[in-house]
Amino acid sequence: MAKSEFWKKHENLYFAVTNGKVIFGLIIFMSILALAIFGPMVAKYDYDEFAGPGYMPPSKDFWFGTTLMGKDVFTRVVYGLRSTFVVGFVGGTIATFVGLIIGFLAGYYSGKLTDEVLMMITNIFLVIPTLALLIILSAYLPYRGILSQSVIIGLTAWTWTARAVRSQTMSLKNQEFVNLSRISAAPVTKIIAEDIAANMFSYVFMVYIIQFTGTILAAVSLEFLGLGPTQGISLGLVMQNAVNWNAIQLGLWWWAILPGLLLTILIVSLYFINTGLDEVFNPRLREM
Amino acid sequence: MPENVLEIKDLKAYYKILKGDVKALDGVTFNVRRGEILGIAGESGCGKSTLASALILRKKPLQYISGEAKLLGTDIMKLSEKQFKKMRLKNISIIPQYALDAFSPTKKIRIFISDLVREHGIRPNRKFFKKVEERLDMINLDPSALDRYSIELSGGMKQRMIMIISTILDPDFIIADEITSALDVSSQRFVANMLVKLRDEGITGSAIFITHDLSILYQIAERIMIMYAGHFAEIGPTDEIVSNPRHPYTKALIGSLPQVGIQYKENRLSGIKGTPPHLLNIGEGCRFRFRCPYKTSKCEETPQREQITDNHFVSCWNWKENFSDSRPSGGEKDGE
Amino acid sequence: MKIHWKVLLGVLLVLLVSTMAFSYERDETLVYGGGLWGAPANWNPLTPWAEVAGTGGLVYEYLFHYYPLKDEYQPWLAEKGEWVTPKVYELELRKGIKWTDGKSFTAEDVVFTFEVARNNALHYSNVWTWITSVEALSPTKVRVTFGDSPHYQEWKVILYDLRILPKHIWSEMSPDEYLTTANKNPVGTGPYMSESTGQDRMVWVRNDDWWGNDIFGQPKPKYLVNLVVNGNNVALGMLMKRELDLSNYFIPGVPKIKDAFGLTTWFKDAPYMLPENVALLFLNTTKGAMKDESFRRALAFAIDPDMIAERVFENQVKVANPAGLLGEGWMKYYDEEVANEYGFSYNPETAAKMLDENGFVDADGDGWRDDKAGNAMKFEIIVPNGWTDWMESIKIIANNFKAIGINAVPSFPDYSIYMDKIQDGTFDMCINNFGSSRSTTPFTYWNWVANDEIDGEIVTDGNYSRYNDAELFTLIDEFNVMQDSNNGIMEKTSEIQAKLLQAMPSIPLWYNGLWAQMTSGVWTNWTTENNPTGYPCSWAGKMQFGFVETLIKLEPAQ
Amino acid sequence: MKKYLGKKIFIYLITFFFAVTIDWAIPRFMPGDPIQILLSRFQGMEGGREIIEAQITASFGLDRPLLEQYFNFWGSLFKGDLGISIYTFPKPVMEVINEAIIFDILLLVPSILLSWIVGNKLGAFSGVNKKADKYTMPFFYFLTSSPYFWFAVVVVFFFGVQLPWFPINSAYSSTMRPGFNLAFILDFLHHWFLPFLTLFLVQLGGWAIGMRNMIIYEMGSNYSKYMESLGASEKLIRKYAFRNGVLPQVTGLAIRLGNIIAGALTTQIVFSYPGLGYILLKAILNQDYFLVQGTFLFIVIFVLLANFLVDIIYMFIDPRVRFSYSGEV
Repeated sequence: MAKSEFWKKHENLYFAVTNGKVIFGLIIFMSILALAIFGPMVAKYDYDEFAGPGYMPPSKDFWFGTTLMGKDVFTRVVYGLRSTFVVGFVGGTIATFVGLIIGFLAGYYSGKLTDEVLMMITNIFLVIPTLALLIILSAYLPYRGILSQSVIIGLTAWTWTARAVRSQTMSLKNQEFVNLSRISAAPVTKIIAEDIAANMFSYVFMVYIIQFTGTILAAVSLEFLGLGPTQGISLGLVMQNAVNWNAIQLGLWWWAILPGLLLTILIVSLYFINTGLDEVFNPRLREM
Repeated sequence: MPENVLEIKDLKAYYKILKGDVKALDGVTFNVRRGEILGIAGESGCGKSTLASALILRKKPLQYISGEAKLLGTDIMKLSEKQFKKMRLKNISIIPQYALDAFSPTKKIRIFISDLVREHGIRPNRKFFKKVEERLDMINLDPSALDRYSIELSGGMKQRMIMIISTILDPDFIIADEITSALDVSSQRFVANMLVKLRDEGITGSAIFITHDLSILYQIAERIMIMYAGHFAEIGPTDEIVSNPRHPYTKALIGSLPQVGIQYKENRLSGIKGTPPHLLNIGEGCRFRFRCPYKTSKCEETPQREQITDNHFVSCWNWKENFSDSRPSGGEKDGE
Repeated sequence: MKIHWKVLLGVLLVLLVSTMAFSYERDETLVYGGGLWGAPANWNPLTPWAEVAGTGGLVYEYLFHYYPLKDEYQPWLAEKGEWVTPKVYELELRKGIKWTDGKSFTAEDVVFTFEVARNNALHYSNVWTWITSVEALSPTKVRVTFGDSPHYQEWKVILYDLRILPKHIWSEMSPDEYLTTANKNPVGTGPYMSESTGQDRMVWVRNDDWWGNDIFGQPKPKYLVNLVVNGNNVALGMLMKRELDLSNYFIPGVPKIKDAFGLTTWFKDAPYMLPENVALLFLNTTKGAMKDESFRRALAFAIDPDMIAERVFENQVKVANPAGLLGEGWMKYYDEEVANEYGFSYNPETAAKMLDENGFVDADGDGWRDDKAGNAMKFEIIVPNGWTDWMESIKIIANNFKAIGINAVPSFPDYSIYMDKIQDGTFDMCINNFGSSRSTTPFTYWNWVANDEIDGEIVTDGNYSRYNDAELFTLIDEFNVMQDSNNGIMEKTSEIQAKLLQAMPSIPLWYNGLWAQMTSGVWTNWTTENNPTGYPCSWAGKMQFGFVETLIKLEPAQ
Repeated sequence: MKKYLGKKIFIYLITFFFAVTIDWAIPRFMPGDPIQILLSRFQGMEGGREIIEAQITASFGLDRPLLEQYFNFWGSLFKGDLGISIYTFPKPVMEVINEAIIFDILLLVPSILLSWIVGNKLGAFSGVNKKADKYTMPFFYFLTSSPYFWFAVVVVFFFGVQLPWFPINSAYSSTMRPGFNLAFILDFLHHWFLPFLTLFLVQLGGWAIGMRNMIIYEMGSNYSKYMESLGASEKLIRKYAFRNGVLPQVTGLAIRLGNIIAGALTTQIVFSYPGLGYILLKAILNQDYFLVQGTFLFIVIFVLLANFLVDIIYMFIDPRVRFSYSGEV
């Protein structure tokens, strides 16, 4: 690995956009995002309206088929995707933010009391089984909206980020750049600055992606348990309905399986972006 | 003239990255004689560590381009990894600069050594470890260190342990790559002398001692080779290089040494302004010309390797004009 | 590490074999579900709301069984019972009945069962407000003496709903245990005994020297396995594989696949199921426009129950009649004229008209009707979260209301919160059916939808509408103290129906079915419309309607 | 080393205290009245109800002052008395949980261990084998991305309904008597397999990916370079890399335990498999204070113990912890 420009941000971006995994992931992610944004516009029906006869397999009128009662699965899914994205963004942001603050502080004051206390808190939250906690919290909330859901999840999901960011912050002090500088012959200070900046930025970005997926997964689980938003529609709810209304036994695979498949693909795409970026920001993986 | 253990001819190895070639080792020629310690010096990025990697372990993106490197007569650049593996540790070995994390943290040293030599078909029995312990004793490390994890050893202990392990099979040729840079002055001295001792005991054959710190080389190297920005600059007997350098860069290096044995911060060269050029896709011409006070138009061409005495070579167009007659070292100390 | 691979392989191997593992005794076991909602834990006949289904009926028996389809009483522990005078009811008990611990069953047990409620607060303690004494005239004769106004209607219920206790056991207990004991090994007179329990099942074993064997015949299944089936989807899966002989769950899709998988239902075609109770939309008459009779009636016209029956229930339910009455026991009092005069049917135009006439118009032009004073109206219809069929139903209802400009939103709080809201009266509208189960007398229904226990902080005994009409309450009480022979009774019941329809505190929507799907893999000769051998209902407290009879008539499949 | 353990234990104790307090507080400061729920199931005769309420309330101690309730809670906690379940009245919570927990353990422990072992193996393999990696990685990502319950649905759909090979509900056949006879054990395994498979596969993906990255990282580390320079075979280097790559995976085990349990919960629901998960949900929907608290507490304790176990194991496999104490390794 080579010379000083290498570490400049535009260089990383250059690698990012040339990285197959990132491209692949982005394309899928974008198209699903588009589905969430424009889907409801193109959907012919309302998500709760009886669009047609029940038990209809996918067709040109009902792209994802219809439910047992004749609701349009496609419409339900795209509306559900919307709330999924909202939860992901809001919850993910909160979790990342909290995690960063605590992580940075702890890392910066590593070894000092602040660090000890913060890590103590973090570790406590780390071992408490989050979803069990979430279930209890949600279960006792009389009315749950998408936002309250996102917030609760966000506020319980930050722990590992805090830990990771902390150790990252500490390790960045003695980074590889020392050896690199040997052959790249650029002022070390400059390298440090760019190196750490670039690294931290990329790191935060990747953390965000993971938090995003984590939040989504937690949310659908809650929704599937019937502890999701009490109003509106969500992917987890669509799947819960499918299970409750015997979609599996009645062979309505388009209702039981498609929504989850879409969700899974969404998350896979995010993972791809993440690994791609990891390779970009972490040369060791790239050369592999 | 004594036979050579290693003969390098016009060796080129580049880092191939997306944007092109980083010509970190660009046509270097020299020999290492049996039993000698050859010091290789230069600033960071001069290609000396690249030389080490090129000889022992070429990992992507570092790639062999051309030239030859005959170790005991066989050109190791042409060998397959499989064939070369046989020579490792027996014929060629390395004491790496990253001694501090050269050990797997989860294996006891003894296990590590056993696994290693077993790979070379040697049974790590009591007899074998007796030998190991003798050598540890020689560098006054307590044999109990064998039954420890690396994290239980201090930096200096690790460094010494590495030296023993790397030379455990009495290699004919060993590369000591910046082995002192991580240490404090006293242990630097010790480690350096260790290397000599190993040689004198006949445990190792010849060695190249790579460092950015000339002062060490005074004491242990028979000959010194200076490199600059991937190019060969000058090679010759230690005293000649010190007392009568022919290459302006060598001159600067020597000149920047107020006193023998003072530890040097890397990358500081009080002698001359500026930093070495970036090696990415660098073109023809003497690479020192950008900083060279004696630069002439001729320097736009890459200088040839010229013989001064039968074992003193330099590659500079103007060496005759500049320093034909020897001067006391440190002459232009304040050439700032 | 290799060892782990071995383990994995081992497991897989065993599993392959295990796919051939067979279930023993299947052919003499009846597997059913629908009446058990959690790990079986309580066999206490004094806490019928918490008892494991079968505690009453299989273990503890009743004086009579009641056959809702014929509206007949079947003498059970009692051989006969009759009013000797309008104030005295005499029970002749069967001879030779033994408790499963060998002691014989006598009049003393019956007397004790009543007496225990006299000195302790039990759910039927209030009988003592209108009974004066219960005495044993002989080991097989019990006389019940009533006060001035016997609650004849309620008494009819007690006859088939009171679980008779063994005196020799319960009299030993300390009274504070009556409500808290789990009564782990219940001793009754019934055809089955507790055999074993699991997280998700209750297993009953046949009591082979049951007194009824010679009178009614012996129940065929040696074992009854009552499963906690977690959700109708599981039930359906099990039915498809014939792992379940009888399912008492509401199962979407049954009409679609019943023939393909050979499922038996009471009726071969729609509505497939017998009506069991009526689902009503309760309107909180203490709130805003819903105080207004005409408004409530208008809503009744706005709802399209056929849509619900068809879409949500795939016609597994029938739309209710305006009076909400069902079953022979009630229908004999159903007054056609009253229904025609004050009844209602889906008709948005009428509904809109009624609203216009009564001044519920869109005053501010926001597209929603406002109340008479011109204030905006917004209602919330609630059902428990997860009760999917009801959730869908109120979505439809909300749309129906929307169609006539009434702003109502469906909402699905968790069960507990739903209960809180309907009990403390903070709800607007809700669907409920907890007290509308078919019985021998419409009194139970009317006394549930309209009773005077609405002054307390919370309302728990029905009348969630908090509809306050002393006149109506009196009528119902008067009906309670009438004998069926009383010739004024028709008049009385018609009045009650008329009042309810005019006031419309709650709107009868559809008859929730007695969900029952049966498979013939192991047992045949199920009770159905054409072969009414019993009543296919395993729900708690309803087995005296003919569940045991059903078991007796079962035939092992060949 | 002592310090390491000491600190851990301290944290766990605090966590426990913390959890117990939350556990006690949440249900009490949220809406809902269990007595009403309990009674609402009861469609009995006219009147009589109020008296019963009073009695039950008294016997449950909900009418006492909060603080007293809190201390009673701790007190009875150490007596192992978690109160009476309302939802399965009048069964003691302890009993309900004891009956359920075995199913969780039989499902969780094997799936966690096996997926961890197999996952690491596979991950290490695709970490060093670039060709295989191209195909295996997306697969691993797919596994780890799928929500447990969705994966369960898929499994049920294909292996329970389309190909009715496996039962899709409960832990053993309705006609089986629990007992140590082959028939029962086989029947149990038959029911156990699909839920196990679901948990196993979904977890597998995560472990595999983790190990893949670790291996790549370790293979690039200096000690690998050094060994290679001295002529160690790739095999040996891999062995060393794996040994070191496993360490973070072990800590990962502790960290992800909570999620795995949650996954097991939803999976149990799809398969309507008995266990804590299912109880917790039912208890919550029925606002069964004591059962909710008990279950949550058990999950926490389970996680804490597991974490502690992992810490101890870790201490033995990572000398760095033993000789130089450092918080995050």
